[in-house]
Amino acid sequence: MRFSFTDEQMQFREIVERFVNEQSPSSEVRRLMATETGYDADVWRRLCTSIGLQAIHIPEEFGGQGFGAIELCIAMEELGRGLFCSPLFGSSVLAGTAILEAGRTEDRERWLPALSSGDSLYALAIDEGGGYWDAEGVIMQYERRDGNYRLKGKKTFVVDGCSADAIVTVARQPRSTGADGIAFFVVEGNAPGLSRRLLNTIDQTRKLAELEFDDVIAEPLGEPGAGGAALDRTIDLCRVCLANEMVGGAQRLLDSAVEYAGIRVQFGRAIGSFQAIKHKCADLLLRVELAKSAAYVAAEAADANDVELPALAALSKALAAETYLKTATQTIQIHGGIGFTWENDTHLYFKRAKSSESMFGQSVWHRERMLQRWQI
Amino acid sequence: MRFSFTDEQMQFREIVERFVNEQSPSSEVRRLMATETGYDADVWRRLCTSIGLQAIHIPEEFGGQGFGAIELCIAMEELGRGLFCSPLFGSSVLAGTAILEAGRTEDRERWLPALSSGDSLYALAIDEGGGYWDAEGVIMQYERRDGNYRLKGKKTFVVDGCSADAIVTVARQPRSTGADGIAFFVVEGNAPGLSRRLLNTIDQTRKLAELEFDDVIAEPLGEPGAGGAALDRTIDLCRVCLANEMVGGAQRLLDSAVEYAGIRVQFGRAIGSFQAIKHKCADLLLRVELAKSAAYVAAEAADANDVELPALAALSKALAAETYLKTATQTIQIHGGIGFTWENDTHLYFKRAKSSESMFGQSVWHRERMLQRWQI
Amino acid sequence: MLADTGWGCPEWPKAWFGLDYPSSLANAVADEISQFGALGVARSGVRMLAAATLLEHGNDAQKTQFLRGILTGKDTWCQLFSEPGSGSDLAGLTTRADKQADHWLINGQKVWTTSAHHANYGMLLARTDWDVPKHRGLTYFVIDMEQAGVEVRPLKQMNGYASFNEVFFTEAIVPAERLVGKVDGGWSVALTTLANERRVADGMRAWGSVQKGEGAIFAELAAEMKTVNEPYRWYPQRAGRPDLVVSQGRETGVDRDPVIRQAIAELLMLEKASQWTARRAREAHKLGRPQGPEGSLGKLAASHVARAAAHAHTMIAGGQSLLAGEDGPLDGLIAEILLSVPAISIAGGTDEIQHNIIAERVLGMPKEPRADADLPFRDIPRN
Amino acid sequence: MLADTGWGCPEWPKAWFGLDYPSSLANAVADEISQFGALGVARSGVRMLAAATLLEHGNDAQKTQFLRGILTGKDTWCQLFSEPGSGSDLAGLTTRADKQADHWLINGQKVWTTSAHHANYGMLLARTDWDVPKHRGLTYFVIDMEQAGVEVRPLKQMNGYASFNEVFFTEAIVPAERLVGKVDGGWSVALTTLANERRVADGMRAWGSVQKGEGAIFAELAAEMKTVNEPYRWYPQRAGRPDLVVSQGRETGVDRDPVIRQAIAELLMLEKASQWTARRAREAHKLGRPQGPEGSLGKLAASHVARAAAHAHTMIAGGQSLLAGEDGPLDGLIAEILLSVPAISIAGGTDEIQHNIIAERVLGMPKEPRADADLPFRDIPRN
Repeated sequence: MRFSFTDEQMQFREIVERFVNEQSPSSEVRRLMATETGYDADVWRRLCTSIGLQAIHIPEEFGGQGFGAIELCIAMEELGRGLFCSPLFGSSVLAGTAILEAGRTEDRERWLPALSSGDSLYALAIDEGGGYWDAEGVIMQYERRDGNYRLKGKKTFVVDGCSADAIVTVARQPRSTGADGIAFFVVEGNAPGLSRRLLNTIDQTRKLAELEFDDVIAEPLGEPGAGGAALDRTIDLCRVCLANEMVGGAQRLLDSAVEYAGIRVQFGRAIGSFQAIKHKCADLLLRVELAKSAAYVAAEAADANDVELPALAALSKALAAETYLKTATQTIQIHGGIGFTWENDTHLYFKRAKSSESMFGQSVWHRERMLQRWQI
Repeated sequence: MRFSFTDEQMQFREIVERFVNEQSPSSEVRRLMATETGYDADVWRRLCTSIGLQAIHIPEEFGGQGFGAIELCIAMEELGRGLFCSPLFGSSVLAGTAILEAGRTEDRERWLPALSSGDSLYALAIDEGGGYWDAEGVIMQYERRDGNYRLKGKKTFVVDGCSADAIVTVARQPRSTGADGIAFFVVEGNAPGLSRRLLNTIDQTRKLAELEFDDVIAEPLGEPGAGGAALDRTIDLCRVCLANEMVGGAQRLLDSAVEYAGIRVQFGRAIGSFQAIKHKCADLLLRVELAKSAAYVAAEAADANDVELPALAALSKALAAETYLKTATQTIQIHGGIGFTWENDTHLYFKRAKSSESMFGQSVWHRERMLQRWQI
Repeated sequence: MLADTGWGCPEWPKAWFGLDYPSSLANAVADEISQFGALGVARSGVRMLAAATLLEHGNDAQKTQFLRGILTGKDTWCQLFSEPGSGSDLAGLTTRADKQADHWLINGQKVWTTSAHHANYGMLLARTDWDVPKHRGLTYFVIDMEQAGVEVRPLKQMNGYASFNEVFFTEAIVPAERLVGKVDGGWSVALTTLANERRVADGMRAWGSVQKGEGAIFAELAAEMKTVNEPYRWYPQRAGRPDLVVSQGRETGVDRDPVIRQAIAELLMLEKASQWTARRAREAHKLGRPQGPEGSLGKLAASHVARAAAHAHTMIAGGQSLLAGEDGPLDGLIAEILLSVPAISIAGGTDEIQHNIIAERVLGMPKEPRADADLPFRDIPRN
Repeated sequence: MLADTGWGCPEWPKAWFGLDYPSSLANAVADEISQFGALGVARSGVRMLAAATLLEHGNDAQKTQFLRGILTGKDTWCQLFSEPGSGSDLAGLTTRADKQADHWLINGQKVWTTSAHHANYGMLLARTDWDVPKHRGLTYFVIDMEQAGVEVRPLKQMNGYASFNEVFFTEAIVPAERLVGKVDGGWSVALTTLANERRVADGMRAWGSVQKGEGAIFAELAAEMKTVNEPYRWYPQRAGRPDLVVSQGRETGVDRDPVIRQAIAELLMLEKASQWTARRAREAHKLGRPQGPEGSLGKLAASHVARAAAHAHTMIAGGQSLLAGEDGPLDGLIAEILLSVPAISIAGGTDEIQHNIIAERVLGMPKEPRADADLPFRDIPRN
């Protein structure tokens, strides 16, 4: 582990940060969260052409930039900081990683270039309501009939599932259990028998969908039945990305709390001069820095293909989730009444924190997973 | 439930409080905690003759005062407040309650008058190391041989076990399990085969002993084998008494923290004027009052023989334990360096809080017990 | 009708639609009002605060004019104290009242005003002297809300409801005879309103979540209020709805999970202990005993309970906890709880202010050196 | 011998037993010292603080006289800053130094002094001017501990150890040439000592609990120090000994309990994240990057870790957690942990002070209005 970013990585961060600041003021976030797709196609296009974020982690042979998990996580942190509304998480991180992890070379050649060019957006449909995104939660079975793989079942919590051009999904061999018999598939968004519904969630800035597969013909991604390990690793990588996104949001909240406490005057003093507020902020800084350290270390582990990845992914996700929610709650408190209003931006982050808290499983589950990975 | 004390009860509290204040300054506590027995025989004698605390809850027909659990808990709270070193908890509360709950009339007539007169001190030996004081934890078996009941085994955490004149203990019928086959016995302190050893504990103000029964002849207390319910009820009553003792100690700690914060000057101000200290104290007050409410309600339930007693005993014990420890920790913190010194009295309460935290089982165990009693 | 029998508010003076009941019955109002649970305080509550304030500080003309309208429910009132620039620091308000020949001119802005959109009268606290310390330059008025100079705008919260209003005064007019108490003596009058507000709130908390009203008058009123109070339907959710935790745990089956069970247990312990503490306070009050600390802790305890409840609800709902509306558990009620609980530690005085009050007034701890206590208001730094 | 080779402390100036190594190696001292873990700071640590201070503020005569004795370990030093009346508020100290013809007369009391009982020299901060603001009337001296006017009394802690001393000065004498820096300029000199103290402490925390030393010099010193440092044997326990939690859980078998597992996991997460945060700070320092916030959080993080560890140890030990000495788990080590952890959030600056420092210096939040900043010291209220 390096425990530090390279100069290039720090410059990359600045570039992304600048783009987010320029393109995603809260007015934009508010406009987009009210739309169906939840992002601005033009801005996304600009982001693809200018920085190529959509394929930052895709190997060059598939048209990507060939960077690693660290750069991807840097991007996630900055997007999270600005609550940037984009398909990056749903399409590039979730679906893109799944294709990289589960696909054979021909599958990658088949699907990744369009993702890299920014021409196509994908979504990843794994969970069926349990919320853990693990193999145990995959109940949908695939069936092989007259040369086709067919899917019948329901998937939920699908990020950007309604707006994606194609869906990467997971089903299991009939009569298989656990990690055995797991198979990845790709389904075109307009495939007959696929119905998609936007879910009503507490976080309008991240669109989730419920998909119904009614005997839908699907193309296999990787060797059907052998996808268990890929599923595990895919979600671990996504946990790390989410953890980094969360610490970005938490940092922004803390900044806003400190700033407001510095200008808000009560009893003839800036409220930031009262220990009740001041010590809260110091405590939040500690929590945010601890969560950052975990998120960064997990990103390094992901980048280095470290055997510790599963444990560190769980640790960083759990710590980031607690920290983000705590910071959001306290930032509302520090703002007082105004922090509970719709005009104030704090609630946008609070809701992102709250929805991220449960994504891929809650903290209790992740702590347990961490211990098991450490043979404790 | 009345949710208030009667005028008589409040007067009784004042009497006990005054006695404790006069007889148990911290210099006395420190002197006594260094002794073997851990209490002052003369002071105890005075307490017996003047207030009759040793038999407050013993029915008049057995020489007691015939008051109920509420009065006993009031006494416990005041003794806890002053960290009064006395045999009340070990002898009157633990052993006395056991005799009342487990004994037949003849057993009570046999043992209680000497307790009521203050001539004898008893101890209760139940736990064998598990720390839960429940029937499952009773492994020692009794054996009936040539007309005598004989005990072979080990008991620990016996309050005042070394100084007691007689030991009330619990064993089980060979091959019985759980609440079945539980039997109470009384063993004279000088019985052949009984060896007693003072335990080294973190709380010098409460003497605990380990007892070894090597084929000791014991007198049955109640119907041998039918003691399961009595055991359960005995410990529930003792939990309530301990909870009340703990809130007394917590209140005293809070008082001392508030007082010190009012006189200790740093940066030209009393530290109590800093929100960091002030808000801590307000938070502690809330916790202490909540714990008191629970302890008082549990005392009422004990007094009224309410079916809710087991759940309320568990609730009050757990809440008092968390509150006492939290208050002790914060009181040390508010005192700063001096609060960590031996001269300062805070650590005496911290240690009592720490030892009480684990007595009869820790909070996690009590929370679970509460839920089960509520069919949750 | 009922109002005239005196049974509407038995503890009021005989002269004013009351029966001179002993003050030990004062809680009656609170309890009765609390029967509407969260609904009550929103409307009928505020009205009762006006009544309590006028009974103590109003002159006979004002009592004659307003009390009956309050009791019969003819008039709706709102409280115009808080301002964007003065939340915790209420006495730092800057809405001005300038004396004219026979009336006062009001200019400024208020916020967090419940019911302003359908109130006919407002209890207004405004600054009349800027050259004295802040508490000493305030005056209390009854303002007619239905006039050109008063504009009411709804204020939307993060949970989607709009329960409060911003109220803007531009050359609004208050006739001289609508001044309550003395000029520059408004702070003590406001304290009466606030004291009653606390009592109502405590009463409600003591009752826990929404309860059924009893008696004709409450039935009518409750029905009528159902529509009026739509904006306040989330108030019970703000308190975390601990009452739903066990059933939800059973519903989802996770109440067998040992870790979640601990969270449920911690919540129940906190909730019970809070209720018992409130009961202790009420019993002491009934017995005419001096109020102990337990009487001042209700609001702070409510914050703890609400947070513990939100935590338990989140664990119990698991992945579903991010779903809202008809997609979410209990048709979105859980989501509404999670998005409403943050308000409990702010509304009606933040937890920080509560800590100050408890430490200084109950524990008698030293006050902070005040930057603003004795300065003329115009010299105090402000937003 | 080693001292003269310059390898004892390579970052010192060549002129003074050093090699002029770049300051980026400054951490070396801290790291090396930290190799003794808790032992180091108690004795050799304090000595190194004296060296660092003299190197920066001492005159050549003082360097000549003291540095070699420090490096060779001949002399033992103690730090005489804190007083009963001034703990968090160090600059509020009241030990007085009064100028005589050719020496200073010292009167007053110090406390929390480690090693005072076997130190030959003390770094003394005393008040020389009472008519200026508190920071501006302090002077820094090197005092000879072996004299009639100095009385050292051990101070016993709640965990039974006596690691600190009270030091009483009655007409104690400091020759004029033992003044370090300028008269009334002692505060800035003391800041150097404190800065190095923080660095040593951070270094130790970064290393976690006790570690083996390497190299001859450390081997010798460690052996020699073993006895001397008996009073400080509990320092690692103060940090909660998270390193023992997993093994104890396995030992007792309760590491299968889902609720206890959560407590263990929470501790491990906190511990790892704290270590990683310290590593981030050190790497940034090595790369010569400006220190980020992560560098200021070590002490506060240590408190959180210690509390979480004590909590986990208590749950794991269960009923046994109240047993001490040979009756207790790990021959009383668990009990020692539980009775030592309260010190972690006090010693070397309370958590409250840490919060202030972090909020004001790192987050740049506004300071509190100071009652004592600019007043002459004698007019400031004090204990």
